[in-house]
Amino acid sequence: MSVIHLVVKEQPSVPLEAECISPDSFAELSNDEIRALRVYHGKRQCRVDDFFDVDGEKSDHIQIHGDVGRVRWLGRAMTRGTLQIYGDVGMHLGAYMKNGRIEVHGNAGDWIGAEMKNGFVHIHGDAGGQIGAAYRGSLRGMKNGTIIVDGTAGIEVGMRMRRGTIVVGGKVRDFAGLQMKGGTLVLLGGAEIRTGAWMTRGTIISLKPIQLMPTFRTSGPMNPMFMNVYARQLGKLGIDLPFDRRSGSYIRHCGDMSIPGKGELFVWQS
Amino acid sequence: MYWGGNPAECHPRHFTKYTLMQKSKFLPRGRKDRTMALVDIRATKSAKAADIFLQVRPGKDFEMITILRAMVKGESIPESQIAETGLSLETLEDLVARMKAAKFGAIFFGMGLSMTRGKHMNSAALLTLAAEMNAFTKFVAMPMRGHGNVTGADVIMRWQTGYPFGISFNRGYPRYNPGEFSTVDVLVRGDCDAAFIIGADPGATMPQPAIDHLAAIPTICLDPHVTHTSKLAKVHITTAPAGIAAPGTGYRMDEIPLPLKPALNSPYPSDEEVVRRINQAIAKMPDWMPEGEPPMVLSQV
Amino acid sequence: MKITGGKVYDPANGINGEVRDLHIVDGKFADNANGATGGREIDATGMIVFPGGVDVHTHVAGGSINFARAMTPEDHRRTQAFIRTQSRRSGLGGMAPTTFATGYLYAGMGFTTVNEAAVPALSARHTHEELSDIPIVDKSSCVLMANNEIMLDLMERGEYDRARDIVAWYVWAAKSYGVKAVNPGGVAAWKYGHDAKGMSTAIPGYNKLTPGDVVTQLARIIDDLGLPHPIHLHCNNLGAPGNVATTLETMKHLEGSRAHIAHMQYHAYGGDDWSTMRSESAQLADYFNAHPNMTTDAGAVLFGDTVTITADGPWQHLLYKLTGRKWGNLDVENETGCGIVPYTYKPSNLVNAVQWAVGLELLLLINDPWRVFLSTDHPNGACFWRYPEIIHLLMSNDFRQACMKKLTPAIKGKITLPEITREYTLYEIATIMSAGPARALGLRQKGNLGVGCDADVVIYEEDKDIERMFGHPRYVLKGGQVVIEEGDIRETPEGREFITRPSYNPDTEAFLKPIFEDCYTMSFENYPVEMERIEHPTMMDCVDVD
Amino acid sequence: MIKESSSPNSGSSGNSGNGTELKIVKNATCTFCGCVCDDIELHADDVRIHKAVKACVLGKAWFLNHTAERKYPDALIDGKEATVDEAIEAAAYHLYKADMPLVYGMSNTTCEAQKECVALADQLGGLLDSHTSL
Repeated sequence: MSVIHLVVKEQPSVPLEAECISPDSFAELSNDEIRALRVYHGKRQCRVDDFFDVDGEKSDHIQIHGDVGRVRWLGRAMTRGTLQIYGDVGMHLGAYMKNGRIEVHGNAGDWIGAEMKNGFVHIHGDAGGQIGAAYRGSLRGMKNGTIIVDGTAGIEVGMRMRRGTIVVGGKVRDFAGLQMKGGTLVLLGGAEIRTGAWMTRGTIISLKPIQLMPTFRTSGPMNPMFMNVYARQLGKLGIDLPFDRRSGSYIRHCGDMSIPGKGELFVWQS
Repeated sequence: MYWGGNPAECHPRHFTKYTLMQKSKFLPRGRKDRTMALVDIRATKSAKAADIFLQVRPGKDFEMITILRAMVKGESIPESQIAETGLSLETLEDLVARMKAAKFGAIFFGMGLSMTRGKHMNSAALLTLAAEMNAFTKFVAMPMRGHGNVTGADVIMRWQTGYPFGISFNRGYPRYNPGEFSTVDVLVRGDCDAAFIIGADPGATMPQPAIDHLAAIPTICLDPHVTHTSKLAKVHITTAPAGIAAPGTGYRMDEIPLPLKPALNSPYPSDEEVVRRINQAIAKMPDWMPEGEPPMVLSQV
Repeated sequence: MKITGGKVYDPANGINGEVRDLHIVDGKFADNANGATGGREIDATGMIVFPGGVDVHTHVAGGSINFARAMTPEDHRRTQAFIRTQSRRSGLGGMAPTTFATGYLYAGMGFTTVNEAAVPALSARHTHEELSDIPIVDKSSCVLMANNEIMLDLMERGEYDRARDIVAWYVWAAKSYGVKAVNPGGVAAWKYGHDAKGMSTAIPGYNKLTPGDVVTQLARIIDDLGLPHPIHLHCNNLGAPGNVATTLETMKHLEGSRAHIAHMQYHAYGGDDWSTMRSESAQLADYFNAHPNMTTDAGAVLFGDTVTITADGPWQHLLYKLTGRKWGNLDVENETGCGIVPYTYKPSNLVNAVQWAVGLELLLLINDPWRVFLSTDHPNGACFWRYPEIIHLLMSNDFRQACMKKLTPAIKGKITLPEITREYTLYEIATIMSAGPARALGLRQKGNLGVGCDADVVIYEEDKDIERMFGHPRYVLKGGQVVIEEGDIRETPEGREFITRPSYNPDTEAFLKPIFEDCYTMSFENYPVEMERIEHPTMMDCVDVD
Repeated sequence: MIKESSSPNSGSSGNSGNGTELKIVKNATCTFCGCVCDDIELHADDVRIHKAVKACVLGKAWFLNHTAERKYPDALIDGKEATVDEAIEAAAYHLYKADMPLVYGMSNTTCEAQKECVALADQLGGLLDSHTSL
């Protein structure tokens, strides 16, 4: 398997928009053509090789080495291949993506996997806000796919998501699962406030106690069957979701009653 | 209803000119025909004007509005949950009853709501509550805009670019993303490499990292005074104060434009003239966009 | 300047596809004999020449469309972006285009004049600011009057002459061209959560004044004042099943007056509820055909996403409840109100399917193309830049039949469209998109290729693909200037604004001032829009109406 | 720039007591807060506004604290006094050179200036934002 390597040679002084750095656009291009692809340094139109050394060609496997924390829209709408980043990465990573895999060995910015349709994103460090969310004004966030963040995440994680799974290892900030319409949000490290606010459907699972919105109804402890299924699925991804009633149980809360919604929020108690 | 605002001290004529005191065709007794509720984290001067004052615990506005949304629809919320907001079930039941009984309800919300934790979602919550109230009676909601002509900026940006604020023209056409293109975020991250500041003094009001970035890049400042921003700026130009010595138009918070009638002649040029001359000077320079190669449109997929 | 060899369609002068040369001097059509020589010559051989399009009813500027822009950032992101050039500002198209883009999009499909149909006087200053930022096209506007409480109070008291003076004063204060009436009485009642549906039931808040009275008197006032454009009427009960009865009753109230019925599609329904809703366009067209005092525009619906905006506040609240989507509401003191709701018309939805058919039926069943005009009530039925699709539907029965196959099966028996075989000719299209609306607006210099008229011309390459042909004219000239050429925007001149000044009793201001100060929140002196705020104002004279 | 209204019920002249003619502007508009009251009566001489009838306490301070005096230098470049022409050239140069310039503020200014600001951001290919986003 051939891999295209991009190594940061020049740090952008203002944000760099590089939606062309994506397996779909690299797949059929020669090394020269990849180097010449257009990126936007603020308002300036530049070439990929103004900022990166490029090694390799014609492949849908890309590795980026170095700090790309100021580089936005990497892997935008990608449908295939892999994008591996060794370093921090900027906003809108994998936004609108349809398939393929993105792996980040570092931290990531806001809007990761925003409005994605399918695919897999794994951030080994911390992430920003609005993961898998809907862009402003849009009614639908991610439609399917999986996003895993090992570290913490920012506000509005999974905002208006329809389907798919988001797992965050560390603590998330306010409004996780805001206006959620479906899918699963797993919070291994708990959350700050307003989790599940205005949700209509979907499932939020928290392994740490969280502060609930006053408009959620508590219906007592239970270990639903589907948790076994989730646990098995997530186990394959290296995530340990408890479901054994000998070690504890989930308290189920429903809401948000202000909508009124039929979302479910499970909080683990060992 | 006023929420998170203190009109008695910040918009002193709001009560007399627009909301409480005016006698009108359908409310001939003026103040007597009206009920005012105030929601805030402390009893400001405005509380004296109110029939009901509801003291919400700081940072609990979003929860309180969401409870109201549920109660308006007949959902019952446990007293213990309501107590978290600093209010009682009885108080909120009374409020909901009064809201439903009103012939025409209006909610004005201030920065105590829109600039505290939750920010735009707090405003969204109140706007949604007002919308949902229309299932029972007529209800509207409006932000209490602060200084001067901030409404005009909002309105003009909307008709010229489609968006109210937080806009990027980096690709030659307007794009919008608050958080990404909004000024505090841009400055704190150090995204921009020059700044043009007009009719504002971020050097006095913004977080320190933002101010530090403004000082580090070429900042241009237009103001009738030499401000904190002017002092850290590369270039300051003194201009005539709008509405006092410069003519033009200003928008009221309800998006009604009004003519500005200056009483003084300023020795300084107007903002309009200076910005136009900067535009003309830039127009003489070679265009930044390479000819024949327009930027790619980054549209929704 | 000269345009030679084109097949000319100029209904105002009875020219139907004859090959003619057009001469242009100083932005107007000239007689060849006047020595119109020099300048550019456009060889239009084999091409089709129309007068520039005129939109009699659209919403492109003002508080409501600007609210709609703020409400739909998701649409701006997916729509056509106009990238800035050294000679042209950037903009965005879509459901609620930005002002600059509005000019580019209208001119891009050959339209050179638009009538902003709904201006609250209180935000007239704002509307004119936006209108002056719409490049290329000429503009006119109609001020909203049918829910102005000062006028309603006068009508209630039977003070007709005073009401007439007040209307005239408002037209001039707003620097408007015509008068729009929206849901007479209903929008005023909406301030208290009510509506006014029956033509002969007193308006809530009034003892005896009915919507019917308002319609009759306002139409008469406008004729008495001699405004070039008659009452521009949005009837009561818009959008509701069974509302054809209200519409017919309204039309009876208009006998003896001139009237333009806006977006008739929304007022032509039978049935008792959403499940039994059906088309009553045939009944309405019959009545309309027999009453030459009226003109109308289709307010046609096309399937897809749009945003609905109308001064009809109560209707918009209902639509919000039906869709469960976003809703914006604006109340304008004691003058009017407005609601904004994004909406998607779907062929699988019975109500939407009926609406789609009714718009086309009216265009096909009203037999005089001089009295029914192309419109989608932009952006309500669809965006204006989709007009070429409607032209295609009108010109091709085969296309209509093919489109009908996509409608919900429940549509059977509820519409007349399947039985209609009429196909529009180019001459008739030129009538409904240009000559007719220009005449209805009283703009004699528009929609007319005759000597002395404004040299607004659109030149198409003949194309079997009707949508492509009308969507991509080869040349568009505005006032003799080539603004569009081969799909490119060449020039973006500023447009003009048409205004009119009806006369009113000189004591009107003295009468109005104390009332005004009682019920408005701004100063009387600051209320009228100054002439200097109008971009290239062009005064149109009032006319004698028999 | 300032015109006395010719309409009979607005605008008249008085005497300030120190010999200069007082100009009276009726129905003036106050832009201190979002209320934008437009019923203020201003009494002014050549230098300052003496009276702002109907204005609230904030509005009065707003009108009375501004003067037509030359209190500040026309312009400053790097903290040193400069002419407006020099400052405009410098401003244009720095904004033009930037890869990602920001245009911000627009609260205390006229709509006419705001339109120029939008045009500036459009022409620069920069960012544009107002107080609202804070």
